[in-house]
Amino acid sequence: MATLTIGLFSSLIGSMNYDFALKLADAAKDKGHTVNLWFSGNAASSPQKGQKHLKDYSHGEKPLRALIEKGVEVCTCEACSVARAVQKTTAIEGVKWNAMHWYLAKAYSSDRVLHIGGE
Amino acid sequence: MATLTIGLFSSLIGSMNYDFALKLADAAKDKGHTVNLWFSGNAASSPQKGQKHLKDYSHGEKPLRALIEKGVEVCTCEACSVARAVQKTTAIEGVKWNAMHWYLAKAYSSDRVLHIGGE
Amino acid sequence: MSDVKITFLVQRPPYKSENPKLATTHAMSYQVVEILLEDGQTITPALCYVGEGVLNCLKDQKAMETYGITSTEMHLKNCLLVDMDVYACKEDFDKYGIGEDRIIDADDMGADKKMQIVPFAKIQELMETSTHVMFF
Amino acid sequence: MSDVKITFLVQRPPYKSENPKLATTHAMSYQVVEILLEDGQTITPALCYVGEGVLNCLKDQKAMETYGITSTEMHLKNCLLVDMDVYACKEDFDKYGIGEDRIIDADDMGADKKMQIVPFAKIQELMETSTHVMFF
Amino acid sequence: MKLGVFVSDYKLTVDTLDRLTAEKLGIILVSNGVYHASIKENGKTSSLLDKSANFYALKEDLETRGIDPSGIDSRVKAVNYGDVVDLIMNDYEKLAWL
Amino acid sequence: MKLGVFVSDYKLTVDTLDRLTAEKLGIILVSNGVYHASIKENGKTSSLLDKSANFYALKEDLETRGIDPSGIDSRVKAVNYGDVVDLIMNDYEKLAWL
Repeated sequence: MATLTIGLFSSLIGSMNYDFALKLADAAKDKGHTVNLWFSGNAASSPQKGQKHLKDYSHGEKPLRALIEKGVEVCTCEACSVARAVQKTTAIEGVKWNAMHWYLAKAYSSDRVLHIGGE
Repeated sequence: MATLTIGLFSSLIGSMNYDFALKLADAAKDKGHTVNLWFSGNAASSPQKGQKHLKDYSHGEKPLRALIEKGVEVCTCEACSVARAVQKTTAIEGVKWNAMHWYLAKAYSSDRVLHIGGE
Repeated sequence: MSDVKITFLVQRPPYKSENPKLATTHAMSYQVVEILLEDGQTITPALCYVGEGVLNCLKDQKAMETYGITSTEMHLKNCLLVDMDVYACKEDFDKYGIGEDRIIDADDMGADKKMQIVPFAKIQELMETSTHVMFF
Repeated sequence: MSDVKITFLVQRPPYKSENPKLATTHAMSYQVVEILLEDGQTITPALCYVGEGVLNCLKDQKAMETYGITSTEMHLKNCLLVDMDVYACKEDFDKYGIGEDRIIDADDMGADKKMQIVPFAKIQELMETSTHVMFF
Repeated sequence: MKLGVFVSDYKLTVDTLDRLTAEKLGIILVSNGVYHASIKENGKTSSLLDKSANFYALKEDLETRGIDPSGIDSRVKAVNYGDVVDLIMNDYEKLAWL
Repeated sequence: MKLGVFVSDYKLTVDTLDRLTAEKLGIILVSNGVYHASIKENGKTSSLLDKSANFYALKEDLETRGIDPSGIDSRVKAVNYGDVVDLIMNDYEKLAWL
């Protein structure tokens, strides 16, 4: 079994890269791999708690909580988040807060890194 | 003097369309025009209060409050906002909450509509 | 009595950004806009698909099954169901080799309206006769 | 002792999206990553600009004066100041007619490093000898 | 129609601007659209500038990107935000954003 | 190198993929990248498929867009999320996203 780190820079709603990253993380975990997930850029607003699940919009909170429950390590870029008014106190529990070197350190010990930085 | 309605669909940080829309609204207001500003899509996460002003990131809260003070009418798409976990109770005061017909009604009575829907 | 026409022009494929979907929901809201207008004031939307935007019009989109979100197809069907005028550019369907059998309709929902497949010249004309245009 | 090389490849112009800037800040963080690693473990970033990405390298960016945000230029200068290897594709500077006089340096800040203007083949080689690549 | 088109990108993925016609066309270069006013590819100026239109480029967006407004293509007029408001209100009736 | 490239868009504004070389190249079509496996422009299949590479397209993203996975170009293999994980772990060492 191997380690995959996914870096995600896309917003919760819009491009569907967010949906992709969460589904890929889930599939990798189901196959027994270790998975890390890094949020930066517009993905850093996604740890905000209390997302209303409307059918017209992609939704991240429930699948993200499920991933954390399964043992996926999830971390958001603190500066990117607070610039978007996401606070630790109102963030989804279990999401780690750190700076960009967290991502690099995870990349160090990962067999594969998928950096989703398009747009 | 005339009326300009701007529809903005871009995120607070990233494309700089947000910065453009706020500066254009300000310039139009300074020239004595009536200005309306509609947030939908990813712009609908921008009314969240408590944005930390870091120099590395575009910042919207302060200029948005200044526009509202000046008499620019600002309204966010409620469904778009709540899907992104922005709640009325933690939103910037003075931003209106309504549905998409608000934008169409403003367009009805506007001399010009600039719909910034790219990306 | 005064009507304002708005052309909603969708130029981009679905799902890559939220905007093509938001074109349908914004156009749809003409249905309820009267509560914010005076008596006799109306808005008439024309929803137009051009360029890669015509890829929004492919039927059998399974976004609900795959990702749990309402498909652009369902939004478009709803537009037809409320008798909105929806146009798509014939030249672009031809360019992409998309035949009529692959294009969305809302027959199963009992809609009378069909998507209107028109030359680009018609869409140009709609822009000219509109008060405002919104490019998505 | 073990080093992991990461190539940060910037292919897009600045300001249109936040990503080209985030390439600089993520690469820069190699400076502090040791606190999360074991003794002797290091990361070596190579920051590379190709295609329209080379437009990030134009000097005199006045983003602070115009929009109140740190310019991509300032981020790039900081990278040079901490002795990071920054590469830009010669073929692309040539394509866009950008001469050396218009390319960012951090001489005013006392940096020893210069941006390294190299053929694409060198950037290809960097990707080949890296453990991971990140495309921005 | 009198149409003002905001071009906000350098590489455009949509071709709508090539297809539509307008009696009076204004092209306002903003964001990365301003590169059209300045960058030559293999010695050639952007083909966008060959269109029959009035061209403007936002000074603030040129300067942000390290481009001197005094050195842009002679067909393009550098304007500030206030000028853009006047163009919108006085010169063009319909507005589009690409 | 063994490089897996995720192509997530139909009209690409970057040309990096055309320039780089890899001993083993995998192109995984996701999001709007899946149109490359299905849409012909003026009767021609996407030139992306002319590259010397192994091609995959994500079933879920085909179906989302109304494209039947059984009808895509014969050079492209339809895969699901689990298959993508295996490709990542077994076939390609470095990964890029366009």
